[in-house]
Amino acid sequence: MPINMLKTKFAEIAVCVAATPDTPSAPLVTETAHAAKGYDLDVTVPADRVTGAARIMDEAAFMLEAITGVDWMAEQQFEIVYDYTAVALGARVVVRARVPRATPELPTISRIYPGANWHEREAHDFFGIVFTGHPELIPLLLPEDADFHPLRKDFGA
Amino acid sequence: MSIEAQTLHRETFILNLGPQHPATHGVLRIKLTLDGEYIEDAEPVIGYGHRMHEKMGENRTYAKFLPNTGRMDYVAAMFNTHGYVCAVERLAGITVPERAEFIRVITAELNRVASHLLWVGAFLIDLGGFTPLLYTFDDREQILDLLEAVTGARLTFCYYRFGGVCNDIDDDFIAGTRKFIAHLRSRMPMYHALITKNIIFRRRCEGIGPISAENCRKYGATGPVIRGSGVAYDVRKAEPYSIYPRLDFNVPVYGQGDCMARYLVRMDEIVESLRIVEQALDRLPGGPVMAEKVPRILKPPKGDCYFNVESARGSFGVRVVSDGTDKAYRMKLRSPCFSNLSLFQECSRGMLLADALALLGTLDLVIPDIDR
Amino acid sequence: MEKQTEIPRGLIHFAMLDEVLNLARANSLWPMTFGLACCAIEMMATGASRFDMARFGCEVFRPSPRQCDLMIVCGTVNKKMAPAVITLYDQMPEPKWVIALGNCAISGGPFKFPGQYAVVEGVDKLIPVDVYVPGCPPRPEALIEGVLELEKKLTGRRRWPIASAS
Amino acid sequence: MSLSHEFIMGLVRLTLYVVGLIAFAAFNAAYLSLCERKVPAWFQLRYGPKEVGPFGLLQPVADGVKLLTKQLLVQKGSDVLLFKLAPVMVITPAIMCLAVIPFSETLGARNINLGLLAIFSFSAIHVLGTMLGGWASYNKYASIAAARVVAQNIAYEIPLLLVIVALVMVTRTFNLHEIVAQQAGAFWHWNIFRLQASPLMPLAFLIFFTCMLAESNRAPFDMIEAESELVAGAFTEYSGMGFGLFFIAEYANIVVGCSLATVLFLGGWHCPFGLLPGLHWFMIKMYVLCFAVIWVRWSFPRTQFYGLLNLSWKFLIPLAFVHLMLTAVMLKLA
Repeated sequence: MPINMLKTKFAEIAVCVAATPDTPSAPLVTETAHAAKGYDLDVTVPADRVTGAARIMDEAAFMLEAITGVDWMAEQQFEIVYDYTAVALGARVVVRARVPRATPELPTISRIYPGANWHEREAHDFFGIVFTGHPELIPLLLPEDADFHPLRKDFGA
Repeated sequence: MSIEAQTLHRETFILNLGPQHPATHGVLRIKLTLDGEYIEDAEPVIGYGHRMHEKMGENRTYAKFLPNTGRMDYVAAMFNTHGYVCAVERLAGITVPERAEFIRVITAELNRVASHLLWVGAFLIDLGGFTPLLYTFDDREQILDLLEAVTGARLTFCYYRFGGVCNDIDDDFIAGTRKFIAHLRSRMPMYHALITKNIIFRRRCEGIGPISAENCRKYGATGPVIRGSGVAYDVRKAEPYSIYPRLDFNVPVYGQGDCMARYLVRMDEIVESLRIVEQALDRLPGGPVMAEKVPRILKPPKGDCYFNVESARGSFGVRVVSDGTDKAYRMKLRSPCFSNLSLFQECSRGMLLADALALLGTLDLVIPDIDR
Repeated sequence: MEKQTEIPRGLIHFAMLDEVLNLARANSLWPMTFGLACCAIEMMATGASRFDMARFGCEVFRPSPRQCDLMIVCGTVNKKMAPAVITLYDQMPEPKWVIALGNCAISGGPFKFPGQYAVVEGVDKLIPVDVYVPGCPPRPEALIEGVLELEKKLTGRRRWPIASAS
Repeated sequence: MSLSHEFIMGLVRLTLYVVGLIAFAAFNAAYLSLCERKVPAWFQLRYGPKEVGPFGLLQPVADGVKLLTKQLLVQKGSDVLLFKLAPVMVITPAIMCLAVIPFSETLGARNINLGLLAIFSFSAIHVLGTMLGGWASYNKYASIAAARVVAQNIAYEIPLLLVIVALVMVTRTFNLHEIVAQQAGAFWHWNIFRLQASPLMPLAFLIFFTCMLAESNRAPFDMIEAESELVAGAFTEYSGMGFGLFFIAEYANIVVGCSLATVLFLGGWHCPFGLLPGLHWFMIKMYVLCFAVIWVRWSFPRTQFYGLLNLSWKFLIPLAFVHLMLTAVMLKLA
């Protein structure tokens, strides 16, 4: 695996994300050991920057593997995790964003990655996260009339 | 386009394919908008097999979740267990004895062969040929016999444990596996004569349902689908795990991106898997099959990790988020079929119904794996 | 207390005909091509060469519910699927039978836990079930046994005596 | 007195023939369907039905009785009259075709001069029946199948008739008895080997056989019942004996097709070696062809619909035309 090439790519991504204007907080970019974590780069971006991050990943020819949510009850936040993998490099990047639990909204990346459509619908099913601009945010796995979000930690409580 | 053609009234109708339909291999439903027999839009509707695996991952201990993993992609259950076990081991920092790694690879690759054999038969049923299914099932039963002897299950294996495997393999298994490898190798020319060289089969597969490499990337399609589109992406090579880096095997790639390419990828993978099993058997070391000092109730440290394996259908990933307790805080299961199916809507546009169903067949879907 | 009246004996007896009909029906159970989850693979295996369900004349898997006699509910029925299962059952012409194959179809199986939101806990909550075949998934032999049990239910006698343990 | 006697005898004869033909068709349907399950079972390394009666011989009886006593469902919204009429329209012509087929020199319901023509006029009706059945079902799968059956049968009727026209030019008769009589003697007298009339005769037989498969909607041309695409195609909504009649008609059509192939190309009741002509030779030839039909079904995947039409319009029809022209030229030269 061409490690150097990887690193420069990661640096580029980090620079690009960091360089986006009017960012309230600079993105957190940490390099992680693949053997310990299963991914090479851990990027945290503000919620409204996920599309920018997705665009960078798209330009670097990464593939979108999954989008998932994590309900951090204690912090009253949802974490949205985007898993990217590079087909050619065998490298894996995690992009995270956090939204408040009360107003879980962030932009969709389904225009950049059409495959994100279903993943976002699934995250909406499970957590009730609203992806603004999503073409059809209707239940995917749950029944059409489902109004519950089972993977929220307070579900059923 | 001439004016008449433009003003011609085009009538489309909606056909609801499924949830019970012979071609969808389970409870997939496809909302088809058809113009005659041409597909204008095919929207898969999933969730008819949703079984809350991710929820269950959160409300039971790590060990109690093990049987669930075998019930997602039940045709290739070993891989799901493998991915899950490895993810937890990575998080908890457990090292697996070498012999156990070898046994894992042997059983997983045998399961891949079984899964592909089942797929070949099921795909031929989609095309209207019934007999190959019974031949492939006959060979598949022999694998199941072998695996049943060591795992105790025919289908939903729950064989791997954190830190190893639950049973050691014996000489009978090794001898039986070697015999089976020789047997299946001798059967492959028969399969090619019966299926690959069949003129109707070729006509129905060559050039049908092309999927571009770009589409695979955009939709996250992996496994034989992306390898049939000319991209040599295989988790076993890209992010080597277990003992795969020490084994010599090829990743079959076909560039056409059509149904035939995906079929040939799977047929070649059967042969490659047999090679892997043979090598692993040759080099099988002695020693224990379980790591010592694996706590009964596992409490991995806080943090998250990701592990993905090359399942029979593509990249199967597990993201475990631990909060330091004996239950996972979040268990994300990334199923390959989910992403593979999501490109169906785009790729089937403008195809004939029967061709689209052939394309659907080559995606090799296991519906409860999609719905989880 | 009502006066006990003797039930009048019918002029025409259909007992013999009934017996013939039941025998015919028991020997020609056409199942529906209907797979829900894991157990469906074992159902396919039952139809395949080694177990060969065809021996009892019940291998004619019909894709259309209109031509089926037997619905093998093989796998988890979830709440989204439940209306479809009921529809399929209603679409089958009488007389019809149901085999619940596997723990999920019997009771929800491993997916039954307090607070679960997706699974119907047993298909008998939706449609009447004739034979339950436990297992997760049941082996093909178990499904064949289930079919034989259903035949016994129809004809009143077993095809073969149960082999003794010795 | 003599007239009425003759009339009664005619009536008895007629009744016997009608009963006999229906019984023949039903018996064939029953046991060909058993063969359809036993024969592939042998290909597929299994037994097939074997527990119901000795060797599974009572299996068709069980199936038949069961189908007869199944509930008949008519879907709301379907055209009830046509829906119920369609199976009858499919089965009647199939049985009527049998009336003109000479099974042996003496055995045959009717020996009419235009026997060949009668068969083709009858068999055209069954297309209409299937189409109406599919259309009346008020089911989208069935409607698609109904559209398919028309396109398919028109496409295959043409090469079939072209081959027959060429054959009739050679034999100079529509009478099936005479056609068989012309082929008396050993197998090189059969029409399939009548190379002096047209060297393409064996090919013509293959065209005929292919078209016969397509006309009787058998795999690999079973587009109207394409399980993996259209559930059960035109028969999706038919339950019980409604479906059973389609089932019987399918096998009756196979019997008619194979009988016709035997009569037209394989020398009917004549022995391949010129010995002991008779019914048994006819039956042997016919059932060998039936076996081939089953064999093909279980060996090949289904064709794609445009592949099916392409095969007919781009290959079989031109070929049949060439055969027709060649036959005409050869006849003129002879």
